[in-house]
Amino acid sequence: MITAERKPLEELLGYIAPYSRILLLGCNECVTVCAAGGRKEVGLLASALKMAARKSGKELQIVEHTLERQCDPEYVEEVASMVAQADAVVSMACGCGVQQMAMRYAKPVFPALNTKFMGGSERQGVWDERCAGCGNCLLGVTGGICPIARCAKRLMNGPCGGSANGVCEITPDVPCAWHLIWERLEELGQTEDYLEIIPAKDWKTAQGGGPRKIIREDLAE
Amino acid sequence: MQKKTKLQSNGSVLVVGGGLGGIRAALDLAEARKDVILVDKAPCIGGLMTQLDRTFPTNNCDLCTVAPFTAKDSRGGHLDMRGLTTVTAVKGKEGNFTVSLMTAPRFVNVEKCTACGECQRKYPECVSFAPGLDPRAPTCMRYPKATPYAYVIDMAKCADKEGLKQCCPVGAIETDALPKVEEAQCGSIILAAGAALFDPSHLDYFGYAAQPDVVTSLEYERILSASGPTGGKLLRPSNGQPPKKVAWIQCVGSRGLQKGAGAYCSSACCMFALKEAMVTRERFDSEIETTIFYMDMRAFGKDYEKYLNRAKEQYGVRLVHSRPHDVLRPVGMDKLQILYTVDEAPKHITEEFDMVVLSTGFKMNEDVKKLAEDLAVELYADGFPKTDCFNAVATSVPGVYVCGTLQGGKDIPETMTQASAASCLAGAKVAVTPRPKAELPAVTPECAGSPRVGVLVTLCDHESTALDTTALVEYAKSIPHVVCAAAFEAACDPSSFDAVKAAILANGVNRVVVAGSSPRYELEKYQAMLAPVGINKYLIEVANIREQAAWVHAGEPAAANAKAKQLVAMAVAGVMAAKPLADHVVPANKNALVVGGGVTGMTAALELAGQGAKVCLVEKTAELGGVARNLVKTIEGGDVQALIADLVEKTTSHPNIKVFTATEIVDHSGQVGLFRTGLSVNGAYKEIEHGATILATGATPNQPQAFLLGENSRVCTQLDLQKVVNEQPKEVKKWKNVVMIQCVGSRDADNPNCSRLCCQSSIKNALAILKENPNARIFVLYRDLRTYGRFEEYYQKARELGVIFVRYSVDNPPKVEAAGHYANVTFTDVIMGRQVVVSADCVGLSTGFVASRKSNEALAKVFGLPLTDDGYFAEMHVKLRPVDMDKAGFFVAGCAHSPKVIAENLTQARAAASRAMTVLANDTLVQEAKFAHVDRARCAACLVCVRACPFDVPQITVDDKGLGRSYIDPVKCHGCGTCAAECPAKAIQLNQFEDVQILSSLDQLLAKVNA
Amino acid sequence: MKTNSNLEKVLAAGHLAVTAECGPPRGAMPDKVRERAAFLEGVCDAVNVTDNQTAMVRMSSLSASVIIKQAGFGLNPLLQMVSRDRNRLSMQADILGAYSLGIDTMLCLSGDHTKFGDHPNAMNVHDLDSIQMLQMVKGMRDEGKFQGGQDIKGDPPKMFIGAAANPFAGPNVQVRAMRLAKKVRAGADFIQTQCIFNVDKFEQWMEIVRKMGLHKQTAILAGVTPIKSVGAARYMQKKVPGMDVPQEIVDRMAATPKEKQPEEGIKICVEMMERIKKIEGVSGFHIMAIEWEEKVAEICEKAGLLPRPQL
Amino acid sequence: MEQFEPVIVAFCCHYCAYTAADTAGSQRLSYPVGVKIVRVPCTGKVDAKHLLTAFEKGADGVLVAGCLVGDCHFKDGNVKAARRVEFTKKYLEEIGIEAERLEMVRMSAGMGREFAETATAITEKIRALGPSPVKGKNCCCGKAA
Repeated sequence: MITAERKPLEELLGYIAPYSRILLLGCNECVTVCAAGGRKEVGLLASALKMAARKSGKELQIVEHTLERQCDPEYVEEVASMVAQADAVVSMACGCGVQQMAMRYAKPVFPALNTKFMGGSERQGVWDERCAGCGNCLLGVTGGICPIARCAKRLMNGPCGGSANGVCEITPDVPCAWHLIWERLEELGQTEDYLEIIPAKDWKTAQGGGPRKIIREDLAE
Repeated sequence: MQKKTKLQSNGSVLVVGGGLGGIRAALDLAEARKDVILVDKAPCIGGLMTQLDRTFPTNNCDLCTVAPFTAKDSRGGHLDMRGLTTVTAVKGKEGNFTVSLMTAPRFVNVEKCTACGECQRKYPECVSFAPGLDPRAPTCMRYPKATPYAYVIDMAKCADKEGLKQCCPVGAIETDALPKVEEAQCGSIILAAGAALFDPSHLDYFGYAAQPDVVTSLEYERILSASGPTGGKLLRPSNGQPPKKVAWIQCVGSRGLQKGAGAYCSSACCMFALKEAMVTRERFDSEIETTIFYMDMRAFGKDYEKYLNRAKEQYGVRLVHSRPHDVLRPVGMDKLQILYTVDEAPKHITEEFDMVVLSTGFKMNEDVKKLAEDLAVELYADGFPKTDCFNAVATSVPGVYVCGTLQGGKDIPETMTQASAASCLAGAKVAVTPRPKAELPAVTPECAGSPRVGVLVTLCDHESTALDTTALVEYAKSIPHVVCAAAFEAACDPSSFDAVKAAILANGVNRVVVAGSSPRYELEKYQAMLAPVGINKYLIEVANIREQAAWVHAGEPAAANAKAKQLVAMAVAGVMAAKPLADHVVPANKNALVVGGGVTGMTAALELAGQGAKVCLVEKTAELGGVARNLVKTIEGGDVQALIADLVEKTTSHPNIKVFTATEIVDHSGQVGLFRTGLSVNGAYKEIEHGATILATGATPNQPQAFLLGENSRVCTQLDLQKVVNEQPKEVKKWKNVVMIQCVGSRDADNPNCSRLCCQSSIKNALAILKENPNARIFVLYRDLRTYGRFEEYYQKARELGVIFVRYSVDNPPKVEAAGHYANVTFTDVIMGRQVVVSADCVGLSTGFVASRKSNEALAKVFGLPLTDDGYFAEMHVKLRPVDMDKAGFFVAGCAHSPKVIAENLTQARAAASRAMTVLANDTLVQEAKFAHVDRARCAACLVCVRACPFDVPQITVDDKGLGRSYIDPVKCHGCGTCAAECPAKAIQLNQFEDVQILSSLDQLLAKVNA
Repeated sequence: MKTNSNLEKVLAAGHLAVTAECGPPRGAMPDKVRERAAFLEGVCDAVNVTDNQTAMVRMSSLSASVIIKQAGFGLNPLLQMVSRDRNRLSMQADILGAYSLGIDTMLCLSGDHTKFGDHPNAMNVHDLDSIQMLQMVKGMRDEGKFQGGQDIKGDPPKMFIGAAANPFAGPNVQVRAMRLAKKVRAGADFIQTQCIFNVDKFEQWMEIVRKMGLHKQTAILAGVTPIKSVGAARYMQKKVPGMDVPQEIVDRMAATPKEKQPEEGIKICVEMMERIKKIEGVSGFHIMAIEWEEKVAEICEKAGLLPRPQL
Repeated sequence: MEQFEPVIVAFCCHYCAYTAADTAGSQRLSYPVGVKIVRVPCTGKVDAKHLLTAFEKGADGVLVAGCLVGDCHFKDGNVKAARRVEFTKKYLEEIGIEAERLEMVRMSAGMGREFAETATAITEKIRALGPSPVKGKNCCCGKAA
């Protein structure tokens, strides 16, 4: 899932300073799951923005709405009338949703979230990065743990000298990806795999190759 | 099947007396699906309590919490209630009594009478007279709204039968009615007809007969009462002026003090006087001086000591330890004089008062005495029935039980406990009768129609002196969508609900706001009450204007009124946003869990098992018997060890009882009728299912660090002392001086309550010592000697035998010092005015009991039950529900509730069993719509609810479209709402507490109310 | 001989090789480079010139190497290169340049994370990791091809290629040895290890290394560091990830009066070198006297490593 | 000028704090009239949104009153509530509302006196802070009724 975190209120207030009728638009997909931009967070942010604006003598009119998915044009189309009645849109979707809105509507669209990473949930309320979207998945040879997303140096051939006690030298909160990979390989009896040198990565499948696109010819019209 | 079946008849239980005790007994039986006939010679039920203004220790009336359930359409038709009815003859024996009942004519057709009052206005002399002050009450009914709600004609006084008949607009008056005589088959009989009150007319020195301003405590209560002769104004009967100084004189008609008085203590009068004094200052005028002349302030009940402290400290009630000898009104004076002496000074004191209240005790009711004699029940000389020393509700005649003040003077909680205990024993003698299958009201579309709100203000005037209920009703009418609003000062009366129901139907009301006391009391009651008129139980909201406005802001009427309005507005907003919901029915588990294998637990288990319930009895230690194993005899001479042996034998051999010793409670889940509890049996985990739970975990003998206890071999507790007397009589024979010190480790800062049983235990031990060694000098150093009830007689006996009782004050406690072979006890004799030193062979400390706090806390945590401040289990309602707990299906008995003597523990055990049977009698269980539900269209299947739920209820399930969404099983959901609060998609709502309900309440709450 | 590297020659001749470290200054100060390097004259076979060491910006390793080369002390710079700061194009360009300027020995590293340095906001490039970098440099030398596959024009850059190894880091000594194997296979001609304080543990690692035959395929230079003070000992023990300083060393330093501590540190270092010398498969020493280059000569002297062979 | 009477919304759990408030009532222990109780089955039901909305609608202070730690009838609803209160406090600070206007307290059913004392103490604290900074002249409260 795509994870995100709310931007500081001050930044948002700066964006919407010139406007008074706001459409605050949540997304019921990833950002709901990571507690950043679902209906609940939309409600909280609406209250917070209204109160903060009121403090400076301004009454904001905020329409709260949450789309099933903000990164699809059909869903985004649903809010046409709401957008028409708003001066600006504050989107609580990830960057994809914000852009979908911005591409569709000729109104200012501001992101309420900082889109963080593709991750999974470690436990309730904790998400960590799992995938860098490199476009050429290595997990088959790294015991199912990605060194590109989860090693601070993106090392593809083993732990650096800073790996100690299972954690990364960057911060003790982060496990050493290669430590995890090694444990997995041991568990799977595949430690020999480790001796294979993973050659230099082809970054053009990653963002290094510019904006990427997937076209399924059978589906695409 | 049980052997007991043989004993069971197809008959009913006859309950004689429709006071609180009789009602409770009858309701317990009816709820346990036994047929009951409840008779009262009065035209309506309610008994003595209905004449009280307020009752201790809550200082409210609370009748409304029981009376509505006596309504004829409730309790599945098991309850046959008959007013104006007496028992004329009884034949047969246990299991098969034939009773003759005579019902006097009422001359009013109850079905037709609307209580319009026309007959009373035109023929005031014909309306039956109720006891009390004269001229009295605005209506002649005994309490504001009686059950049945109709007048009674006294035909003997009627000169114009035809005119009377004609005056009734609905033709309800039947001048030719005749008495009705019927016979009924009964398996057992409960006598609950109450007691009479002592009449002090013959005591010239108290001036009761001559002085209008000398009244009995019940009369004073009537004066305070809103339904009383002064309409709830406190006025002197002599001149109609408000009094400035009121005195109470205790022990009138009790403790053998006056001519005709019983030798017993009436047990309730001290608390009664404290309550009247507090209410006087609280409700009428805090400037009124209130003085209580007492001998021993007997606040021995649960938390009563705190009540006494509140009276002294918070309300400034003055307590004078003295027995006044005269109440006079010198000629030409309009004030009364009380003549008395105090301990500290021999000279007479004369003090003036405006009113004097005589705290009159109980005495046997002559009618009841006659019935008891007809039944051949053995009686004491004073007419009260003799009961077994281990079974306070069993008379000498099998199948005949007693409860309440008929058994001896007592307060309401004890009456309620005995009533349930009596119903337990009486109910065991009759069979369960099938109950018609309960139909749950369907959620009809009308429920959800456009909101038409009805507001019922149900707070009694006397509970709400700070509130203007009329203005509140007017305000309620002004709230949008409120189609009708009315005050019903009759929450205690089921028939007044007919008017409510009519108003609801007439106005097409589909949502109701009840403005009254806490929803903890009101909600369930009104849900049941309004279901028949189609009000969905979830479309009822309670505005707690009693606890949250009338009471808490009693001193600021303007604020209280404004807040009450706001609370009503909030409730209207809440109910408008509410949704109609349907309950579910599921099969109920009919087994019981009893926690605690002492005498209380075993008794409860045996009573339940005897009525066919399968019982798990769990004991923490390796042995049954509990603290009672340390006891030898009761004060009456009952052999405690024999009792334990008998209970252990019966318990362990009963086919319906499974005993688990060395067992702890590990975890618990579920709800009434469907509990699941995990046990650690000798370390192995075992799970049991049960429908009800009784806690009988006892208490811990206190071992305070005081008076060299544990340091000096001469100093011991009363428990130890008893053992020494029993086991080493030779030692006892050598003793010259014995000193007993009362209230050690009780009634102090660490343990503010009274341990209740220590006074009688020191007297028991004193008598036992004197039996071995009549020459021993025994001193009992006490603060208040609390030998309530018949214990008083043992106290008198001890005095007669030369036991020296010396009062000490808490500021000047005795001292105990080691002095060679002896322990020297130094104390001040107030009457002699000097210090005394006694070289004691033995110092017996009355150390009482403390709650087993640690284990109680652990159990409370597992079961989710509340404890009192001092660590005992808290009952649901200190007065009316003394063995029920806040969590449905949980009951408490014995010392786990508060310290008490064995007989009282066993009574409570039986009461708890009776209450538990009301649960276990149900084959099915209504599951409230108190669960969270998921809007699957909104659900993002994020798992937040799955992870947040403390009970692991939500699951992601795949629907027929293949969509994985959260599903919350309504049967398993506990209704806490955590998932709803955490759901990031706002897809979960908790029934009854939906966001829209909370937010609209908030809207109202934060909107300004136009006062 | 694969290259013209002096280090390779020393090793090939069977001598215990000595390398030492020289950190470029944080300013455009060529004199400073020469000043530091002067201390190492005649005491080592190659001078490691660090590349933005500890992620702090310094004069580039290449420039400093050239300055040292041209300073006339006869020193052989060993160009350190981290994958953190450059992508593969930039690295190859620098290798071509370095070789053109007479630099024939280099060390391929991933480099410390920027978080520890003075530009914590900088991007960590890591287009290649250190092992891929070794492959790349080896490919350039042995096949004359760029990493992208095209031919290098003219003479390929003949670098004597080194890599780092940390026997003490996680997950365990076995993995550390396996990682060494990967580096060797990727093209590491010599290895410089992390500072060794725990000789026992180093021996364990060496045992595995020997079992794998790696000591015969690459030259292992044991990293040593003289400790200046008890504070430095404690810092390395607690704060530097992947460093293993046994408590006895800290205690020994702590038991020494403050003014004698530097001397004691050097003593400890030399004692360890004596022990390490006896371990089969060790081909030399890499002396990291951080900001203490003046002591390298003394250490080498005491360890009996002087004079250096002139080949 | 009249003394500022803060309006405080107290979200009280049914089992403990609400009962404690009832106990305060039955013992006639007065507490400020501005303290208004909203009954919830468990403080675990109290949503950050309810807390923010209370301020938005004009509350000067908000109290979340649950059971004592370990006494929650639903295991740990009170602990979760405390976390949410902390989260909401951070939000309040961003908005520019003093975080101390929001407080989590815990008490048992019998603690009527504590309820009254807590209600009084928080009222005094809020009184000292003055009216809520977001309760503007043109705020929605006062418009209704």
